[in-house]
Amino acid sequence: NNTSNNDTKTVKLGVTGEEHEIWDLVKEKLAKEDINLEIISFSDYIKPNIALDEGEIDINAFQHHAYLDNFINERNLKLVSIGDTVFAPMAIYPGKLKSLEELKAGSKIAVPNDATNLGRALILLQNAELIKLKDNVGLLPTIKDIADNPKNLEILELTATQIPRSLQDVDVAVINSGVAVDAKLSPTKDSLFIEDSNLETSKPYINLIATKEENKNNEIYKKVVKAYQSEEVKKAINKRYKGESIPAF
Amino acid sequence: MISLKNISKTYTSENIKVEALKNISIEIEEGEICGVIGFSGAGKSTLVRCINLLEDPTSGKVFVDNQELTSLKSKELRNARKNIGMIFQHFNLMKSKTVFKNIAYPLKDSGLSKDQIKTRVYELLELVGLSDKASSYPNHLSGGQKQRVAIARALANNPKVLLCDEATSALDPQTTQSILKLLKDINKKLGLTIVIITHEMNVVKEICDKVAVMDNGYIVEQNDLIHIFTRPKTKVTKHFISTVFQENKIYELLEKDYFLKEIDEDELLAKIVFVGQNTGQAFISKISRQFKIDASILFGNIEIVQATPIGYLVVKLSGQIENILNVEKYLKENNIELEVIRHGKCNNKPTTKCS
Amino acid sequence: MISLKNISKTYTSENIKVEALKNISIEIEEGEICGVIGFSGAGKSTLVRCINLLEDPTSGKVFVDNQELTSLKSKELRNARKNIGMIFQHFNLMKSKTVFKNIAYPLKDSGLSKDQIKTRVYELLELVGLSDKASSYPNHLSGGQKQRVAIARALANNPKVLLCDEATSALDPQTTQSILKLLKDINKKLGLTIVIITHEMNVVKEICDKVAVMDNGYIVEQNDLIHIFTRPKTKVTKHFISTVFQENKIYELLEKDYFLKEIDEDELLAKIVFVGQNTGQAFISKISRQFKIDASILFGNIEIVQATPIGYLVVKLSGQIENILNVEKYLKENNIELEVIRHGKCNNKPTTKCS
Amino acid sequence: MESAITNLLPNVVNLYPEMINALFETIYMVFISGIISTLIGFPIGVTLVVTRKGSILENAVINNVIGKIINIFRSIPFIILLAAIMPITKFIVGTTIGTEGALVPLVFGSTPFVARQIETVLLDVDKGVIEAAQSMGSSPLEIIYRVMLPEGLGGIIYAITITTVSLIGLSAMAGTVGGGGLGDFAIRYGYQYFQTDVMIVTVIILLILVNIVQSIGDLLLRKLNN
Amino acid sequence: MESAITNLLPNVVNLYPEMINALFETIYMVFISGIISTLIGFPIGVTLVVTRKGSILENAVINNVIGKIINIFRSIPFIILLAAIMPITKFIVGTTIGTEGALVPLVFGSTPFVARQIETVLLDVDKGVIEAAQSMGSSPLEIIYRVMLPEGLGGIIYAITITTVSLIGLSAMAGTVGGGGLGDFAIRYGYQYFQTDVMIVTVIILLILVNIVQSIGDLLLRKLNN
Ligand SMILES: Nc1ncnc2c1ncn2[C@@H]1O[C@H](COP(=O)(O)OP(=O)(O)OP(=O)(O)O)[C@@H](O)[C@H]1O
Ligand SMILES: Nc1ncnc2c1ncn2[C@@H]1O[C@H](COP(=O)(O)OP(=O)(O)OP(=O)(O)O)[C@@H](O)[C@H]1O
Ligand SMILES: [Mg+2]
Ligand SMILES: [Mg+2]
Repeated sequence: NNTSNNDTKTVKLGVTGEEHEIWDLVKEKLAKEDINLEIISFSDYIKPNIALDEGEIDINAFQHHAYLDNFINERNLKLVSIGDTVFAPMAIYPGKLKSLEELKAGSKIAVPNDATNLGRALILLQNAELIKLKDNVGLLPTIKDIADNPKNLEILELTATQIPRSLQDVDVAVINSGVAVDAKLSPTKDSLFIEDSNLETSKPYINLIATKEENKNNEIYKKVVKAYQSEEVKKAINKRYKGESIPAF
Repeated sequence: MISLKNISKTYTSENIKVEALKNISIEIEEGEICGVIGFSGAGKSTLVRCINLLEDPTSGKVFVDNQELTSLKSKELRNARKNIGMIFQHFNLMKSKTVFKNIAYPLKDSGLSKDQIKTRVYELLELVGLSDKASSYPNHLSGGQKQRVAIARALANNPKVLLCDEATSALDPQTTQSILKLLKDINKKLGLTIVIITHEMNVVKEICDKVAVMDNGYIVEQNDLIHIFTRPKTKVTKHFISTVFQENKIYELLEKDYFLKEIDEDELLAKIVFVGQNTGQAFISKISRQFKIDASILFGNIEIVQATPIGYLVVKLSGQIENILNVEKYLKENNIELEVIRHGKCNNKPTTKCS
Repeated sequence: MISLKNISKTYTSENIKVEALKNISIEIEEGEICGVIGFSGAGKSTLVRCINLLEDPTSGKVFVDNQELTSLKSKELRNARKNIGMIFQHFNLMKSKTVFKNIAYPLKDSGLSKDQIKTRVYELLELVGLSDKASSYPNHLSGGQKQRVAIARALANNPKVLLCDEATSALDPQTTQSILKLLKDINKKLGLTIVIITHEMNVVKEICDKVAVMDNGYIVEQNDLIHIFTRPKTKVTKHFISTVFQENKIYELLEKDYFLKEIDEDELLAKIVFVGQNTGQAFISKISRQFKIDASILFGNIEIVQATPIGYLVVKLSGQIENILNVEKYLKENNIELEVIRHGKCNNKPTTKCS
Repeated sequence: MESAITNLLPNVVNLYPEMINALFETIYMVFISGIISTLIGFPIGVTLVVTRKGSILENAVINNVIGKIINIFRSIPFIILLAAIMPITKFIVGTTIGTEGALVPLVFGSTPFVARQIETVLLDVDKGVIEAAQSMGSSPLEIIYRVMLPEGLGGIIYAITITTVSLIGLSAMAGTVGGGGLGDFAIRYGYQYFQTDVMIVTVIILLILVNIVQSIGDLLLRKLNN
Repeated sequence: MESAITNLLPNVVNLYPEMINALFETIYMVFISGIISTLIGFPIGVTLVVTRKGSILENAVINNVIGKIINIFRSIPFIILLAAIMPITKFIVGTTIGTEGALVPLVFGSTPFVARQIETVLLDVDKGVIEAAQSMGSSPLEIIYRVMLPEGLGGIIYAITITTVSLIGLSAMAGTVGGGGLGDFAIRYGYQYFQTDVMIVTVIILLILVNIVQSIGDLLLRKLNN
C-alpha cells in the first residue's frame, strides 16, 4: 500500500502527539521530494506499534529503544529501528520538599505508573541512590523489584501526566521530560536530579523511528529518517525544547 | 360550606380546546348532601376536582368553609384540604402500602398516638367490611375492595367535606347500601358535607338532600331532591328520573307483551301518576265501588323520596265505557294525574288520546 | 359455547393464600347472555378472566366454542382469543394511541382494508356516541368516555363471545341503556354470547337470560333470569333481588314516617307480593267492592321481567275488622301472597302477625 | 480583536483546524456508534423485559444469561474492554485504530447501557394494557411492536438521548486508539499538555453538543405529547 | 496442584497480595463514593422530578439549571473532570492522589448518573396517587417522603444497583491518581505488561463483585415485593 512508483508517495507516520511540530517541519521538507508524510496521532503507546505491525501505518516515531525491545519481545513482532531521534531526560522534581536531602522516612515519591516509565523512574531513583533494585531486573523493574529502600520512601504510581498536577501532594516526583515541559517545568532548571544521557542505562531511552523488519531498507523511509536527522531539524528541536529534549543524531 | 362562583375550566391541548365547565356557580350548605348527576363527559369530575383545587379553574372563585381557596397560599391550601376528603373514580391507592397503611396515611399529623391510629384504622376497616384485608396490598384486592379502602381513607381524618367521584360504582348493591348508610350516619352525627357524583339514581334518592344536574359543562338544574324528582325541569333531568321509574318501559312492552296488547273495547290502559300524598286516598277502591270498575295493576313503581311517595302505576281499567270516562273525570277532580295509554275503543293503536 | 369444568383458582402471595374460585362449573349456551352477580370480592372478575385464560386456573378445564382452551398451544390460544372480546374493569386503553387507533387495534389482521377499518371504527364510535372524540387521547377523556372506547374496542372484531367486567359501571343510566340495547341487538343479530359482571340489577334485568350468583368463590346459584327473580334460593340472591325492589325499605319507613305509623284500629298495613300473572286479576277492585274495603297504595314496585310482572305493593286496608280478615282469606284463596306488616289492633307494634 | 483572542486563547487559535476536525470526529463516532448500539441494545432491552417473570415470554434462563452478559460489559473498564475485543474490532471494521477502530469498542461499551435503559422504560408499561392486547389475541411480537414500544416511546426517546450524551463522554476514551474526537483532543492538548484554554473551549463545545442532543430529544418528546 | 496454578497463572500467583489489596481498594472506593453520590444524587433527582412541568413544585428555572449542570458533568470526559475539580478534591479530602484523592472525582462522576436514574424512576410514580396525597393536604416534602419514595422504592433499589455496577467500571480510572483498585490493576498488569492471566483473573473478580452487588439488589427487591 506504500511506495509504488507513483509521483507522490505517501508515508503514514504514527506519533503520539508531542513531536507533531517537529514532524510538520519534516513533512514540509519531504513534500519537496514528492513524499507525502501523513501524520497520525495516537494517545497511547501500544496502538502505534500494533498499527505498524498490521501495516496500517508505515513508520512510527514515539518510543525509545527500551520500549520497542520490550514490545517486540512480548508480542513477538518484527519491528526494527531505522534511526534515532531525540533523548528526553527524565528527572526528579521538587514537590513539598525542595531537595533530595530533606527526604526522610515515609516521604512520598510520585512515579509514572505505565510500565516503561515506571521502570525508567526506578532506575533513575537508583542512580540518585535513593533505592536499590534487585540485580538483573532489566529495564522494566516494578515496585516489587526494589531490593532496598533505606529511607523507607513511599512510592506512588500515578498517570504520567497527572504527576505535575499533584506535586503539592507529594514530596518529590519523577516526571518525564515532555510532560514536565508541558507543565511549564524546566528539566534543566527545576529538576533536583536529571538523567545523564551518557550513561549506559540511558541509552535505551533514546527515541527512534521504527518500521517493520521487512521494510528496514525501504528507500523512502530512509529518506524520511534522513529528513529528520538534518541540521535544520536539529536546530528546530533545540529551539523548541531549549535543550530539554536533545537531538540524538 | 361550599360555594363556587363563576367557575370555568377549559382544557387546552394542541389545537383542541375543551370547555369542561362553563361559568358554573353553586352553593352547598353545611351538612348538606349534594348529588351531581349528568351524562358521561358532562363535566362532573372536573367540577368536583375544582372544589379542592386539584384542578385549577380557568376563572372563578372557590369557597370552602368560608375560606376562599383560590386565594390561599399553598400551605394554607394544604391545611384547608385536610378537612376535605376525596374519593377518586380510580381509587388512587398506594401500591407500596398495605391497606392498613393506606388508610393510616392521612392520620399522620392528626395528633393521634400510634395506638389511637391503629384503633381508628380498624374501626374504619370494620365500617367498610374489610377487617380481614388490613395487611393485603392493593394489587391483591378486587375492584370493590379497593374502592372501599379509598372510602375508608377519605373518612379517616373526620373531614368536614367529602368529595365522592363515583364512590360506589364498583360496589354491589348491599355494600353500596351499607356505605351510603355509613355516609348518611356521619353526615347526621358530625354534620359532614358531601358532594357525590353518581350515575345511580338510587344513590341520589337514598342520601342526597340536593341535586345538581350537569350537561355539557353547565349546571342546567339544581334543586332539592324532592323537587328534582317531582318537578324536573330540563330534559336531562327528566331523562334521569325516568330511568329510576323506567316509565318508558311501557311503550316497549306495548310492542311485545300480549297482556298489554289485548285490550277489550271496554278497557282502558292508563298511567296514574302519584306525586305527594294522594296515595293515601285509596282511589282505586273508591272508583272500583263508585263506578263498578275493575282496576288491574299491571306494573308500576312508587318510591318514597323524603317521606313523599312519588311514582306511577300502569293500570287496566275494565268496565262500561261511560264509567271509565267518569273515572277519568273523577281522578282529575281529585288532582290525580291520569294519562291514557291506550283505549280499547281505538282499535288498539298506541295513542294517548282516542279521537 | 362456554363451559367451565371444576375451575379453581388460588392466589398465593407470601404466606397468604386466597382461594378466589372454588371448584366452579358453569355452562353458557351460544347466544346466551349470562349475568354474574355477587358481593365485592366474591370472585367474579377472577372467574371471567379465567374464561379467556388471562388468569390461569389452578385446576379445571375451560372450553370455549368447543375448544378446550386450557389445552391449546399459545398460537392457537391467540387465535381463539380473537373471537373473545373483553371489556376490563379498568378500561386498559393505550395512552399513546388516539381513540380511533385504540379501537382499530384489534382490526389489524382482520383482513379489512384501511378504508374498511376506518368505516368500521367510525361506525363503532357512532354506536357508543363518541364520534367527536376520534382523535382524542384517553388521558383527555372522562371516565365514562374511556369506558365507551373500551366497549367499542371489544366489539370491533365482531367477537363470538364478549366478556364484560362491569362494563357500564362508569356510565350514566342513559348511556348504559343505549349500550345495553346495542349489546342486545348484536346478541340477537349475530348470536353473540355475553358474560357480564355487574352490580346493577337493572342491567341484569334488562339483558340477561341467565344469572350466576357468586359468593365467596362459589357459584351458589345459577338459573334463568325469571327463576332468579321469582324464586331466589340463596340468601345472597335474595339480597340482590331485594335491592331492586327495595322491599326492606318498608321497615325503615315504619320507624320514621307518620303516614305508616298512624294506623287506626280498623286498618291493616300489608305487603302484597306479585309473582306471575296475578296482577291481571284486579283484586283491589274486587276486595274493595266485595268487602267494602278501602285499599290505599302507599308504595311498591312491580317490574316486568321477561313478560312476567314481579314485585309487591304496600297497601293500607281500611274497613271493618271482620272484613279485613276476610280479605286476607280471600287473597290466600286466590293465591295472592299477603304479608301483614302491622295491624291496627295490635297497638302499632311492628310485627308481622298479631297475636 | 483578533489579537485579543490570540492572547486569551493562544493554543486554541493555534489548534483551530484540529479542533474542528476533532468535533467532526466526535459527531461521526457518536452518531455511528449511537445508531448501532441502539439497534443492538434495543432488542436486547426488549428481550430482558419480555422474558421477565410474569411477562409475555417468561424465560428465566435467557433473562439471566443476557442480564449477566450485560453486567460483564458494564463492569469491565472500558480500556480493558477495548483491548479484549481487539480481534473482533479488527474483524468487523478491518482496523483497530483510528476513528473506525474506535467505533466497535464504543458500540460494545454503550450497547449494554442502551439495553438497561430500554429495559427500565418498558418495565413501566401498564400491565393492564398488555393484558388487553393479550385478550385480543396479539402475539408477543405484536405486543412488543404495537403496545410496548408505542406506550414507552416517550421513555425510549429519553433513553436514547441519555445514551447519546454518555456516548459523547465515552468517545473521549476513543483517543486511546487514535480515534480522535473532542474528548481526546481535550485530554491530549488540555490535560496532557496543560493548555488550559484548549481544555475549557473544548469542554464548552462538548456542552453545546450535549445541549443540542438534549434539545432534539425534548423537541421529539413535545411533538409526541401532542 | 499448587504448581498447576503457578504454571497456569504465573503472574497472578506472583501478584497475589497486590491483587487482594486492589480488591479492597475497589470495594473501599465503590462503597464510599457510592454512598456519597447516592446521598447527593438522590435529592437532585427528586428535585428534577418535583420541579418538572405539572409536578408538585413546578419550577422551570431550577429544573433547567440542574438539568444543564448534570449534563455538563455527564459529558465531560472523566479525566478532564478529574483535573478540573482538583482544587475541590484537595479542599475536601486534603489530597489529590491515592485512594482518597480518587473518591471526590468518582463522586462527581457518578452523582449525575444517580440523579438521572432516580429521576427516571420517580417520574413513573402514578400521578393519581400523588393527587390523592395532595387532596389529603400533604406538603410537597411529605409527598416526596411518604408517597413518591415508597412507591418508587423498587426502581430506586434497581437504580442504586446499576449505579454501583457502573461505579465499579468507573473506579478503574482511579489509577490515574494512584488510587489503585482492581480496574487499574487489570489495566496496568494485564494490559500494559501483557500479563493476560492477570487480566482474565481480575476481570473475573470484577464480575463476581458485580454479581454480588446485583444479587443484593435482587434480594432487597424480592424482600420488598412481599
Ligand atoms: N392478584 C391477587 N392476589 C391475591 N388475591 C387476589 C388477587 N386478585 C384478587 N384477589 C382476591 O380474590 C378475591 C376475588 O377477587 P375478584 O377480583 O375476583 O372479586 P370480584 O368478585 O370481581 O369483586 P369486585 O366486585 O369487588 O370487583 C378477593 O378476595 C380478592 O382480594
Ligand atoms: N385533561 C383533559 N384534557 C382535555 N379534555 C379533558 C380532560 N379531562 C376531561 N376532559 C374533557 O372534559 C369533559 C368533561 O370531563 P369530566 O371528566 O369532567 O366528565 P364527567 O362528567 O366526569 O364524565 P364521566 O361521567 O364520564 O366521568 C369531557 O368532554 C372530557 O373529554
Ligand atoms: Mg368523571
Ligand atoms: Mg371485579
